[in-house]
Amino acid sequence: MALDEEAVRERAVAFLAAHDPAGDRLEFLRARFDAGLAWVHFPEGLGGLGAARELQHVVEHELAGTPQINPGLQTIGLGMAAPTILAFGTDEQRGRFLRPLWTGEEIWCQLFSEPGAGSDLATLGTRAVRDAGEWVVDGQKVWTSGAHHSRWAILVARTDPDVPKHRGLTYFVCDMHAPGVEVRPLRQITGEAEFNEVFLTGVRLGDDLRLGEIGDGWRVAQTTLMNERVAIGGAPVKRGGGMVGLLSEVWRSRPEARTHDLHQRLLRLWVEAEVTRLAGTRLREQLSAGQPGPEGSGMKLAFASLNQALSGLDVELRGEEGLAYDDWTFRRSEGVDFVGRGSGYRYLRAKGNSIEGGTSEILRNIVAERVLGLPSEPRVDKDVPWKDLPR
Amino acid sequence: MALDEEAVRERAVAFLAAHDPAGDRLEFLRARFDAGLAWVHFPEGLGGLGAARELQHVVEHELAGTPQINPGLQTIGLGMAAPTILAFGTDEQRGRFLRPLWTGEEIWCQLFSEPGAGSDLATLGTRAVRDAGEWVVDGQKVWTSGAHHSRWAILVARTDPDVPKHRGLTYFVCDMHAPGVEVRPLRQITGEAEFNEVFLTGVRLGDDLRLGEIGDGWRVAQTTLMNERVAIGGAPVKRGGGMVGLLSEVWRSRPEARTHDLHQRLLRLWVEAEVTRLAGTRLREQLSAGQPGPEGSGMKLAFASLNQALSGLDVELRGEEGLAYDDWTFRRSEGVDFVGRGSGYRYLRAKGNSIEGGTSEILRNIVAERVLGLPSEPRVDKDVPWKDLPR
Amino acid sequence: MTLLYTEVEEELRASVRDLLTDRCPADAVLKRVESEAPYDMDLWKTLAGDIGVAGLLVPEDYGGAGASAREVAVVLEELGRAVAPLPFFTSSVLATKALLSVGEEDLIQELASGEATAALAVSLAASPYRPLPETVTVTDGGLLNGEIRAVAGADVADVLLVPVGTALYRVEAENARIEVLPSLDLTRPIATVTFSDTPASALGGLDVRSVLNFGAGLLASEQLGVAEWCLGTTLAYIKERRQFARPVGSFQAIKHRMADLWLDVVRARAAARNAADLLSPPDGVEAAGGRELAAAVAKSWCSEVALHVAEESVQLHGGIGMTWEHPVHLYLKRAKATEIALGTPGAHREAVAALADLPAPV
Amino acid sequence: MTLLYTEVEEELRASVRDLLTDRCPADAVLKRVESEAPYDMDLWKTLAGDIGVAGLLVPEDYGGAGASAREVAVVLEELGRAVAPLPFFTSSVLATKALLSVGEEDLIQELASGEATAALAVSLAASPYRPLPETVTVTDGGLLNGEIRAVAGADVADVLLVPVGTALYRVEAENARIEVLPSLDLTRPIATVTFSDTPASALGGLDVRSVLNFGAGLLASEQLGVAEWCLGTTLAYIKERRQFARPVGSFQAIKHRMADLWLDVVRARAAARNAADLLSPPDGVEAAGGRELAAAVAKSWCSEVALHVAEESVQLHGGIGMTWEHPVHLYLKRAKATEIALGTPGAHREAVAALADLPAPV
Repeated sequence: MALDEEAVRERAVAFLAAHDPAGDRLEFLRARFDAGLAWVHFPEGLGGLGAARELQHVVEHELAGTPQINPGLQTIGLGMAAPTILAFGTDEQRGRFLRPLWTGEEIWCQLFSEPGAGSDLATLGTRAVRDAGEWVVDGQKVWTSGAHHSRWAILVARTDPDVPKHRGLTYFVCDMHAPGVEVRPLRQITGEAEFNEVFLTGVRLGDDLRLGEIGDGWRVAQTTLMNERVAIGGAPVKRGGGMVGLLSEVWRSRPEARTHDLHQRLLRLWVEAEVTRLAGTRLREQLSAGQPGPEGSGMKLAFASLNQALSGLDVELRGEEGLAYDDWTFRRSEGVDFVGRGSGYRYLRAKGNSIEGGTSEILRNIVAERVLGLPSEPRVDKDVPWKDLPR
Repeated sequence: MALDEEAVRERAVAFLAAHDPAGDRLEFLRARFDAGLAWVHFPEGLGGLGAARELQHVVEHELAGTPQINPGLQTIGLGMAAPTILAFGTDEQRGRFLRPLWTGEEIWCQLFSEPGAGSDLATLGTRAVRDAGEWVVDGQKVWTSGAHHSRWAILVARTDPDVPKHRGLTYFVCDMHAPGVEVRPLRQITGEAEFNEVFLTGVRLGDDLRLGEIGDGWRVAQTTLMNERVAIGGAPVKRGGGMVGLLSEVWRSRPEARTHDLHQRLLRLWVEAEVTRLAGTRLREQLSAGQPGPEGSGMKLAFASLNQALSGLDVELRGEEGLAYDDWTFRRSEGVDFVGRGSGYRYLRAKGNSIEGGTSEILRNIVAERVLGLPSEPRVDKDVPWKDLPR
Repeated sequence: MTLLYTEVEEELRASVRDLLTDRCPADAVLKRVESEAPYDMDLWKTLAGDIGVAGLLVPEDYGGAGASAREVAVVLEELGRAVAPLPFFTSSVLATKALLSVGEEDLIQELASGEATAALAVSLAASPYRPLPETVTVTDGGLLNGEIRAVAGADVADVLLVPVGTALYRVEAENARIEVLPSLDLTRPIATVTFSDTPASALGGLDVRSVLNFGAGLLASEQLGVAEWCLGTTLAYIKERRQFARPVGSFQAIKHRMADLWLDVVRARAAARNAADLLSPPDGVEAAGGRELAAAVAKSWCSEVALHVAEESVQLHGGIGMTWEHPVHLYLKRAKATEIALGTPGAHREAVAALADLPAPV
Repeated sequence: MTLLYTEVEEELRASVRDLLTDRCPADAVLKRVESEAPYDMDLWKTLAGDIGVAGLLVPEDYGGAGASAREVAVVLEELGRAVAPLPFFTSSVLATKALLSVGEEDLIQELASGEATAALAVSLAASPYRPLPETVTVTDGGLLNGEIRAVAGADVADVLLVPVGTALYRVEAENARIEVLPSLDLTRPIATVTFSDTPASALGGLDVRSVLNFGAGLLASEQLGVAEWCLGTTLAYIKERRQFARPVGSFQAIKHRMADLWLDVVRARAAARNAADLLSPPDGVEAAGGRELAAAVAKSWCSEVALHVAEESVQLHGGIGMTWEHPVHLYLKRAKATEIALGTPGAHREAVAALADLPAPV
């Protein structure tokens, strides 16, 4: 029988009694993992207690004020790599990777997208060829955040070009320190480089770095992507908060910039932000005991469209000030800064919200087919060997 | 060499000198047709002079104040049947049909649409089977305006179900007085019946009523439809006139109903109406010497969307009055009355603007493919015999 | 609070839906609206009495169910989904809410049981944010004179509740002149109510604004029901209807529009639920502003969504959607009429400006 | 009048386009905008002098081409299409129009020949419908003090034309402090211009509002050029780019969006042409109102269309559209900046309200 709330709390209290949070941070985190208090819904021995996911908050409550992991830097590891390793990894892989992933000793990145394979991820062309018990990987990946300080990557590569595209893929853990891995910052329209291009040239990976069966990479990747989308659409905000809150503050502070045109548009967006917030709350209520479903795609759609409209209105209402930009310097950044940067940055960066993590077009397809049950379009690529597809 | 402006004017002046416009109306119109002054770009002997189309205005100017035809009642005949008969009719057919068509002695209607074949007109199922030198027609047509007082109809029917759908159609002139033709008014959401359903049961048509070759009906119908769409999008209006003018008048007369929300929406629509008007003017300039092209589809798209938005705003701004409706009586009407009826009628009737004469969805396809050169979608029905198509 | 439906609410929904499916199918509504009796008062007796919806808002002490706005909202969703010609919104919501605030026990009991039906004699187009036009006066002898236009539910009411200034008056409907007009919404016709030296009894003081606000917040749930019917019916149609040898619903442009509509309806449901929840007791401290804001957000959003989905539904049905014979026009007309009812979307957004501190230009 | 392009206009367009294709391709612009010299003044000399665009608005008596706003508009379309970093709009349109109205012959001749470049020292965000902020003062001795922010073209101007009150002053640029800011629009950076006891000569009275109105009406043509480049480039990309083994442009949802964008651009072209036509002489009776209305309609419509098409262009390019390396972001930034420039769409619609007799609520 799974542990109940009280039992989980006891574990946390006992752990805290036995470990000094004022001591070495890393030691504390490793011990917390070993005590099963990293993610309670993971199995025992892998940082969890085999408890219900919702009970994590009990642990967080008891361990508030103790050393914490860095969710920003560890996003890909925690949100995408970990659930995939748990679902498809061997015991050895789970044992090897999950602990340093959670403590943050090893940072992870994602090698999925390619210049030639955007929405149509399954058409990707990075090759992995077997050679003497190892895999030799060649290709180019793109939109990889954190690649330059990552120890490991989750990687999907083509191992069989002679079968239809979804069937010839295999999922790997890629050693980012291996020879032949080259990381180059990719500059965005905001001026900065939040992502990278990663060039893989004759990169050799042991077969023990394969995750799941040969040719089963598409199915493995679905687990990863499903977890990504939930993360994007999911954060709770308070009424009038988030991006609409930023805009509302500007509005309140600049009576001279107000016009009826701007006012009417602001009011519409405020209402839309509010109903979107409520729908997010309702969705979280629905999911609280369940699994991520396709409805989350709708929230991401709404979020992208709202962010774009709000940030566009912000630049416009600032008028003269909106004609300036805070900083075009080409430099690396670790993520999106919607609060600390200027309105122009927000406007430009928000354009990516409808592209990254599934374009709005793909998400509408997903809603139409998986939520509404509408028939798919005629497909021309389902049964054609990958190597014969038109490019 | 074709007649020039001066020569056309001379003909008109000479005709007027020889015929008393105060005499019998029909005699006058017949004589005008015979003088080649009906439609000057038609060939001599068929109501025309073989002159340039633009010279028609010279005739209209000279014959202003004389008995006129009724363009409203004769819309289908003048706009759709006549150009098709001219393009595809035999000499006998042109000689038989064009004169009474133009004078209005014989009214025409159109038997194209079917309940099962809307946008996909080529899939229509009304059958025409050969029997002893005649054709026997069975099927059901819909959205036929003026069927109850029409003498003739243009009809597309399937003559060969064993070939792909576009290839098995034939175009006929249907005798609306023939036994087996039954006309029933079709009530619309406005309450009235502007259109009819027409049931064809064992209707016998002579082969001399066939227009164009057997199996060539789709190509013949394209001529008809191209002329229809130009007519729908094409009327010139003055700045601030038309539907936006009606709404502007209401706005000016009701200061108490004004809000900033309504005002901002009105201004946007006024601007859109104005740029649409200008685009129509520009298109007419482009076409003045040319032929109808696919660009006209864009004007119809814009016209439908504007009419719907304007009439919807009209009902809303009337508030309490918008909750009432002028008349739900089920009765026949001869056409659309955007001026004489109430705002609720306009709102409901405008919904048809994006359906009739090519839905907005089909028009967007046409613009995308024929104007912008975007590739067509994969087709599943091009090479399948009509009888084997899924329904 | 929860934005989900409780088990009790789902049971209530099931009973109402079963009854309406059985007794109020679309073709029956279509026939009825042009008959002498556009309202189905037999069905109303069953729904009000047997299922007990008429007394939902009424405390148990007064013979009601002692339920809350949440349950009322669920019933409204179902009535919207059926465009049912029934006086629930006018009698059991608006009139009952007004009576509850003046505490008119006997009449409340009659309404709760479904024995009598009442209508609040205000224009359906009245806004909660503007003073009512003062078109009715009271003589010294307590007689009413004047007229009120565009009153919904008056033609099937036994009793009219007439706000005059800050007071509420009771008039027996048989003593007033009630003239039904051809109405845009065929399933909830409006009437002009005229008083000429009509006897009336004063019931007490009424803040009619709060009743209208309550009604507007709940009307959002009816609009949600309208939108849901349109979305579901259109989905079913485009899965079935073929053009170019493919289901219309397999065309990507249509699919994307449906996905957007679905997203709008998902948010409408959350907004309507939130309003219903906040309009239910207990009235907390500082809850009034939150209630008004929730109602304004829900009514403005749901009005536009219901209308947009209904319009798209007509369009995606193609020609058949333009025919009288197909019921989708009833929903379009209901959606358009409720856009105007109890404050347009723009009026509610103006209220949002005040409640969310987003001041207008000066 | 005609809304079409005349043969002369098409020839002018061809010369400008040929030159820009050759000397101002997108990758060159991209490199240049972050260099020390964001403006290509060599190219400007060729365009201004050899093709003679700098003198289009200038009468032949003053050494110009004696052309009209129609030809200027054609040049602006092409410059918009290339997001060319050239001072045509700032010097040959705004500054020249201002000088023409004060009749400053020598300087006009210099500008017309391309020997000198000027800038009207007003904020690019200035609206033709509001008084300019009075941030500059004149001493009794004719010296200027104060600052003007967000001035476009100042950094490459030899001469600044400074409106103070109802008068126009001439300042040699070297005597003012001109500080370029990081600008949203990389291809037309803005600067803060500061005067401290700066010598200036008074040129005469100027109705700056009419200059800004003229500029706004013509900026619509530049926006049209931006929109056309974005539409054409996106079309080419989606015909080529494959996803799911089909060109992206064969997906119906994309096709329908492209059709709508095309329709918007078709109307933008008509609106921009109409404004250019009405802003050209002869100024008829009652033409002023018509001119202002045409400018307001064109600027409000074209601003929104250029921005919308640019935004859709980024979206439909997918990831590549988000990279610095692809030039589409230059167009997005130009479109966003010109939305704000010389009156936002909302400001121009407000003017439409007055000119078309559609009064605001009281």
